[in-house]
Amino acid sequence: MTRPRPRLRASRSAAGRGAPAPEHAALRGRRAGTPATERPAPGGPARGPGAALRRAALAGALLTSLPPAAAAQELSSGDTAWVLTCTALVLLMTAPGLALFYGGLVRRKNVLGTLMQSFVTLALVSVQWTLIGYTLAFAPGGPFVGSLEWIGLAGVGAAPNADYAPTIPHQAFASFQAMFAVITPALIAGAFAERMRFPAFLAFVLLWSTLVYDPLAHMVWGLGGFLRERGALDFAGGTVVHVSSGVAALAAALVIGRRHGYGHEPMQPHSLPLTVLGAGLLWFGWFGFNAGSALGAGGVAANALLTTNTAAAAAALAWMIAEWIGRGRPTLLGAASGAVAGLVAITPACGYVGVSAALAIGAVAGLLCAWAVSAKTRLGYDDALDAFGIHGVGGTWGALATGIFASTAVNPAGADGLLRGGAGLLRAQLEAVAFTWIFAFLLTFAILKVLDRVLGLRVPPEHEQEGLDVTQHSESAYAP
Amino acid sequence: MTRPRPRLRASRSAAGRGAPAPEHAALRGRRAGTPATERPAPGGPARGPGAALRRAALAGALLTSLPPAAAAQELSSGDTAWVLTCTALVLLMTAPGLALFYGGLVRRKNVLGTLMQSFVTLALVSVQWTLIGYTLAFAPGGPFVGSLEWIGLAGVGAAPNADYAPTIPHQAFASFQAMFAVITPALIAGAFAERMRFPAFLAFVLLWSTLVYDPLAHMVWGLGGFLRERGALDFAGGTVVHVSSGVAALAAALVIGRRHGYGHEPMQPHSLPLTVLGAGLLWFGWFGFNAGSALGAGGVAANALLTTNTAAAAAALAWMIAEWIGRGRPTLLGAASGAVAGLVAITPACGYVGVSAALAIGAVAGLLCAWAVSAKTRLGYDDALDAFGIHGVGGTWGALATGIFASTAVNPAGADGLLRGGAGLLRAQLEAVAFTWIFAFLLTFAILKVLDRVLGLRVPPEHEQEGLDVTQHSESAYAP
Amino acid sequence: MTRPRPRLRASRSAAGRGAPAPEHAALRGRRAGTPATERPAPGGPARGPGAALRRAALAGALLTSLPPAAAAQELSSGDTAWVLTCTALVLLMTAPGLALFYGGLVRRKNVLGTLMQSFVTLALVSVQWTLIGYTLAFAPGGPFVGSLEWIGLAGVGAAPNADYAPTIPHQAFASFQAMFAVITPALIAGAFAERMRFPAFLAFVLLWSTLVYDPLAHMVWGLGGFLRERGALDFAGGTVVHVSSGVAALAAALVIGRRHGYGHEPMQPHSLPLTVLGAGLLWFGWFGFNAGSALGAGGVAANALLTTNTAAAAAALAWMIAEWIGRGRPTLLGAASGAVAGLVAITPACGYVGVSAALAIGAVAGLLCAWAVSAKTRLGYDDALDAFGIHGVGGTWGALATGIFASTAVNPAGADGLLRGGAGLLRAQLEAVAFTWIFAFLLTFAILKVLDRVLGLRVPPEHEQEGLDVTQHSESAYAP
Amino acid sequence: MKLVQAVIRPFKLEEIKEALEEVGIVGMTVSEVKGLGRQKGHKEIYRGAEYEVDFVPMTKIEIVVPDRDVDRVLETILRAGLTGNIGDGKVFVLDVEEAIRIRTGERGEHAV
Amino acid sequence: MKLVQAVIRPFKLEEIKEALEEVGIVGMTVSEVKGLGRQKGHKEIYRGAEYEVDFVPMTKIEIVVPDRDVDRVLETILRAGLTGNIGDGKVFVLDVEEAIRIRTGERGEHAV
Amino acid sequence: MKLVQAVIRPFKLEEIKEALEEVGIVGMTVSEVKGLGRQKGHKEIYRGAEYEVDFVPMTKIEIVVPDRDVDRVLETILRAGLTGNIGDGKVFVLDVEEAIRIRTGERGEHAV
Ligand SMILES: Nc1ncnc2c1ncn2[C@@H]1O[C@H](COP(=O)(O)OP(=O)(O)O)[C@@H](O)[C@H]1O
Ligand SMILES: Nc1ncnc2c1ncn2[C@@H]1O[C@H](COP(=O)(O)OP(=O)(O)O)[C@@H](O)[C@H]1O
Ligand SMILES: Nc1ncnc2c1ncn2[C@@H]1O[C@H](COP(=O)(O)OP(=O)(O)O)[C@@H](O)[C@H]1O
Repeated sequence: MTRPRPRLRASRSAAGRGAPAPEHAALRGRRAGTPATERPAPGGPARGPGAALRRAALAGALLTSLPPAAAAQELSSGDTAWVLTCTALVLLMTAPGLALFYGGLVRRKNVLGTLMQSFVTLALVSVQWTLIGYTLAFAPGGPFVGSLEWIGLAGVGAAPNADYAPTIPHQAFASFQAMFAVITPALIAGAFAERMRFPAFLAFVLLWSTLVYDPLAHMVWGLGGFLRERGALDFAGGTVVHVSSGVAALAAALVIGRRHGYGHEPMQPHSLPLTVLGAGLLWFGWFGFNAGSALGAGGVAANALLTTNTAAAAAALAWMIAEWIGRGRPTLLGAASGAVAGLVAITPACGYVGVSAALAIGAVAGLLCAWAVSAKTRLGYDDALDAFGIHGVGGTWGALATGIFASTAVNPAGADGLLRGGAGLLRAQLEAVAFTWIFAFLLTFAILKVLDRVLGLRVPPEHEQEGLDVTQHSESAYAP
Repeated sequence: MTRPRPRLRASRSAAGRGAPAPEHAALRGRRAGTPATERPAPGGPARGPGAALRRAALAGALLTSLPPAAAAQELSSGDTAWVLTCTALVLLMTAPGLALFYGGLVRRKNVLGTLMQSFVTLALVSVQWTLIGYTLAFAPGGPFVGSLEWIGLAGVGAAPNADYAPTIPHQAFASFQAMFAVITPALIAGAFAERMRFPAFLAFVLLWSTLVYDPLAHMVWGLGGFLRERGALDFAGGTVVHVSSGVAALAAALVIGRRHGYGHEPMQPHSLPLTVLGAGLLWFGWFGFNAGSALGAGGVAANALLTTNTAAAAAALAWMIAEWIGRGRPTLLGAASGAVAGLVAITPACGYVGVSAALAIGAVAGLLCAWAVSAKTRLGYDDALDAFGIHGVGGTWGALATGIFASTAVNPAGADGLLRGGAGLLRAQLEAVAFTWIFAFLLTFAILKVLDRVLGLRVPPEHEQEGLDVTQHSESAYAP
Repeated sequence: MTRPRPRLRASRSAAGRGAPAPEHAALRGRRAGTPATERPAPGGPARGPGAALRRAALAGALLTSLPPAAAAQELSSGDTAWVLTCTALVLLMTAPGLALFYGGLVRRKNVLGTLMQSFVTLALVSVQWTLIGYTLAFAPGGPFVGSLEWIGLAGVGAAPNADYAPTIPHQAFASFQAMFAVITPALIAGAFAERMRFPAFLAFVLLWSTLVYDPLAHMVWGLGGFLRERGALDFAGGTVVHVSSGVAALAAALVIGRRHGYGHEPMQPHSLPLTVLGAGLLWFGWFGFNAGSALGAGGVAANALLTTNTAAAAAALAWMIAEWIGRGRPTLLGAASGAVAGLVAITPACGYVGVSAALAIGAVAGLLCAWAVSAKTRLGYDDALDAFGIHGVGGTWGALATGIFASTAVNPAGADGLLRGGAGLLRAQLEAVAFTWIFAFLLTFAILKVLDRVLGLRVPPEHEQEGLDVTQHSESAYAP
Repeated sequence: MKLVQAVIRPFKLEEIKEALEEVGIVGMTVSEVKGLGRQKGHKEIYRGAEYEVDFVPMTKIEIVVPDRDVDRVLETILRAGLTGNIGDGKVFVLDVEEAIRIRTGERGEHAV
Repeated sequence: MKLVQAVIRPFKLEEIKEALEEVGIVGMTVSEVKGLGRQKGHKEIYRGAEYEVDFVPMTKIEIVVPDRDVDRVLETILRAGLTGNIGDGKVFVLDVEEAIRIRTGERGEHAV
Repeated sequence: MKLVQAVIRPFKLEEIKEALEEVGIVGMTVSEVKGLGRQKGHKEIYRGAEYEVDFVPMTKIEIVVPDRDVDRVLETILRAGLTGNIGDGKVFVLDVEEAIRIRTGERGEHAV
């Protein structure tokens, strides 16, 4: 890191650590010379271009006058414990969480192909991230992409990076973020499940991570990223992770086409217990995803965890009830899908809204995604496992809902949404969502079209008939 | 929170943080004006009516003379990291842990119905808890139930609640407790597995949580709760969670009646791997349940984790050996059931007893529950998945064992049990258990009888024959 | 603990907490009177006999002049939260992680027998550890085994043990280590899967833990252990856990002989989804295993987590690609096995090497183990689930790789490997590995030969045909 | 000899097995099948997509018996397999030309 | 009556079922089987050990019909089950001496 | 043509398959079944409740062959399927009136 710009962890100190006594906040306020409204980490960009830099400079100037020992003391073992724990939790979301959630939904002949997509994405993106992904996403750079300063994680060590997470080792931050980079392309796989060639899948993940995810993460979270500067809020990745993967899934479903027999042959989930197990692990891991995005163990994390759980619960009930009314039966797959939809929707909001907003966000997410998933059949594209219907729709709703429900009473480092008179935030959210839709859709479309030419996206029909497990991997999921 | 009554976290400071140097303890002793024998959180009620209030008042009085900054510093990121982690762990216990533990034990046609019972309880009680449950259980109130002060989690924010957990955000405490409220009714479902109508199940969970769990949690753990005042110890929910759910399960088994074909048709577990997976997740999550109940990451938590693991292990071996001797074969289901029995039994004791007591408590739990579960067949009721045999019997034994083995040498905030000359504690434990038995049995019985009238508890015989998955949820667990 | 020898947590302060300002480090240097190059915990033995004691004495002398309150403040809730979390994570590795990883690989008739081996090892060794294992491994003692000072965990309480982990309760350290003792014999079971008598298995685990694991842990990690004094590095158990269990597995495969029908009858994995679930849980838990071995939540832990994830990912890709090239197909089982191989190999190195070394260590581990596992078929022994091929080979490579890649730039408490001019370390690693090979092989061989005489190791052929589930445990894994 | 092949409700297997044992018939071979007939199947719903599952899980029993035992077997199955509701199943009788016990090589009626 | 026993490709089941319904044949009993024949199986690899899996997953349909319906059934199966590639399967016809409906005790053609 | 239907021990399948291939018989259809006979089942215990599981897992082979091949098939199965212990299984022979290959419509012996 060439330009050390230490920044006080003001927001988490004030909002994150519970409400300190006034004197205490004042003390810190004085030390920092800036109101305690700044969130130093992903999800809390400064509102208005240049604000972050100005404040950072201020804080830096003041801090240098403090004895170094005091600065070093900011590294917190509690925060570090929490972020390392959350890193593990988000790892679990991809494999085995998402792997099983998706793996249970496919037919018996495609189980391993589906599990493999999650598993190999974990391996591939973990390596890509250390080599090139992290620097593209988070190294200081331009408005669209990071520089190569941290290539191969050069300079990313035990010392905290004050710009992103001043109380934990920089490596902890990079590891935590790695898991986000991992799960995002893995989510897309739901769209082209049961029919994609494995070599094309590998190439897609590599290209998509590098050309779509890393730049987008930079724009929203990275130093100097342009969406970060425009004031949109994204606490834990509603836009970067869910809107982007959901919209990419839509593009992918359109490019790759429907499964052979879609609409005629039965395509029931081969093992709902696996899917429910996956959903449970996702819910569990999402506590790390969302509450871990506070990058410390304080009040903001606790709020995020509480709203996350509440929204998931409300959405599970909403989807279940919608199906009960609309189809005559409450299904377990509906409840589990609803929970995931609620988790998606609360992701950008969880650190900025209270528990009643979480109920509303979750309930609407459940209804909206249940409807979107049903609508698919009429629209005719085959988003096999509803990656768009849940992550695209739920993520978009969540991003907009953040613009409606966010409240500085919950998190002073956030902003006030529509319900508290802040129309500006909703506009910023709309802009960010629209940009992400266009960006993700076009690039995904282009990448897939090129890959289709170069490698071929789809397995031949006989192989689709026989299944990916045997034809792509020479394995069977189950044997006597 | 209207009446702030900050209370020093004396017990955790002294016992929980490792043995401090004498001067250190003395210092704290002086600050608090009260001996370091108090545990501020669930599981550590004051012994003798009024003691808690007296001491709280004292502590409050003294604390107000300290500078507020000092009080605010009590919020610990390490404790918060631990409790948030444990919240996730206890979430995992219900879904997918308990869901799979139960789901593996039923027949193939009832898998989803069984998984759904755990999953929907998670969703339903999570919502109920934020709206009404938490305030009924924990808001300052009368001896039997909390007030509505914290309805909708009003006033439950980032600032810690000094009465319950002075070093973590109040929201973290509320979230952690939510997971206890979730798992308790889910446990009962084992009794009426494979035959309950889903609408009746939903209504039962809602009523039982509101009328049984919330008040009971208040009586044992809440400010002013009457059992809390009588000196019974319940570190992590032996009475509130396990005795109450176990006894409710007995009532439920009696009201709903035996499964069709019980005793004639084979009713083997359809997938023991799922059950063992569930048992493993329960064991894992129980570290959060028990050691998390220390509400901080210190010596008490470490002791609770160690005794929890030890008791689970001893009970697994004991059940396995009992079956080996009695039936001629050591079974995996026996070992797994034994582990759960041991986990149940150590729950109220884990923070008050040492490791040799844990061995004894676990071993006896394994033997006792193995016997109880076999006895069921002779007594003729059909507690399908042995919710009473394990949670009722194991929980009762654990509560009494706490009265036998508790030791102030382990935790000065606890009390001395029979083996250390304290017959009073055992009497208090007996009282608490007896009260819980009667309270839970009668209310559960009444709720179910009413629901049977109003909604109908049981699916018609054809549906029972066909299975809950298809008839209640229009889904099949497994497909080609 | 009779001889309190408090020791400053210098290494973690310097390396583990991020790079403090120079003044800060100097301050600490002065306080301790010793350069900040010492790692107080497993994985960081002093280099050169007597060094540890000398330094400990020095530190102790200096510390006693500090006020006791300062010493007590060393107990860190963040570190404790992390180690307790990691204890839970490592528990999960054995059951259900390893249980399912192995359970999915066997035939349908041996599922429960295989799950039982992991599950009962967890129960048995947990009890053995509290009674005798911990004291044999960690109590102050001779060069080969600990004394009986801590028998029954006497004296192991909430106060930290400054020799091993000065910032967490001694019980937390003992619990964390218990999980290592548990998983090691469970790993061996892969070698004799599908054919061992259950009574012989129980006896084997008890004897092996007591005669092989506990002494070896003492030699490498225990106070006064002779390998600890010779300067070998083993951050998280590459030698103690993986080399020892892998080599024991080889001995076991040779003694017990091949499965009936090996090479003729098909022996495909009966459920790769279970295996992949197990692999995912192992990866997740390994973060606790490796990063938890820092015994605190700081920079060393973050580095360990990052290298762990990177090596696992690289190895998964390497094995997959090796198979793709060599056999024409990339398999999911290959990717999952590769991940485990990478996790094994990085275990001794994770806290001492950087991320590019992790890539190399992982990639080589994937290739090497893929080759070892294939070679087995030609060599003719039946290491049924490749416990030697993965843990023995991967562990040996990891231990040597530590001697090649270790760098004091990453962790000043480590040493410099071959690439940084330190041939001495590689020699020490070679010695440690060679000793472990011989020690583990001979003792395992002897134990098994004796048990074969006394109890009979192998089930009769009819039982092997019928399967362990029914014949050893009177249960079936799956039913309608 | 005849092959009596019955398609029955799965939960009746135990009852029929016991009833047959009582009349001295022990050997049989059983498999899980799916049946289509007058009995209605059920609807399944997965994320809003509805499936008509027409097939009903049934159990197939195959018993080879000497001609003289056929009636006894038929009667027993008809009795023990009855619920009276649609979907109780069918019994078919086929001729068997030869039967051999692998273990002994015995042929004909001695083999079953 | 005859027993028409067809071994078909699993994914053809739905099509054949519907085609049979169209010609008025509703009852059948279906089971999952593995087939060996000219159709090649596939290779499986587990940790470097290669297995030739010769068996192909197939579906067996059993239909008992009055003699006069046999041709209709055969034709329908031959038509709806055809892909033209090796491995489409076989149809066998066996004689059935008796058929009984368990529910009613009806015998013969009325039973099916 | 005849249908040779053998119920064998599951682990003998591979051996029998190879033995049949050696005598030139390739086609067959295989399914997993449960058998009841003289071979004793086993006890299972779940939380103290004991179940007698009488059924033994077996494998059913169905081979349709021209009449002249029947003896060869029977001999081979009897040889390769033998362990000599109770429970080796049975072979039944039934008459097949017609056989058709779906792919080509070929009938009779050409079809198998
Ligand atoms: N023509 C047939 N050929 C073979 N099996 C049949 C036939 N008709 C019915 N079955 C089997 O018998 C079962 C019961 O038949 P169904 O018509 O539902 O009721 P019922 O036995 O009361 O007439 C079906 O599920 C199917 O397995
Ligand atoms: N002689 C036989 N007896 C019984 N079933 C057979 C026989 N030959 C083939 N089959 C079944 O028919 C299926 C298809 O046969 P196969 O030779 O592969 O292709 P085709 O039907 O095109 O000739 C096989 O998978 C097997 O189930
Ligand atoms: N009468 C029968 N009809 C059909 N199948 C039978 C009959 N008797 C036995 N079987 C099948 O043959 C298998 C072996 O029979 P069993 O009596 O156990 O041994 P053995 O073959 O040595 O006489 C049984 O498991 C069953 O599947």
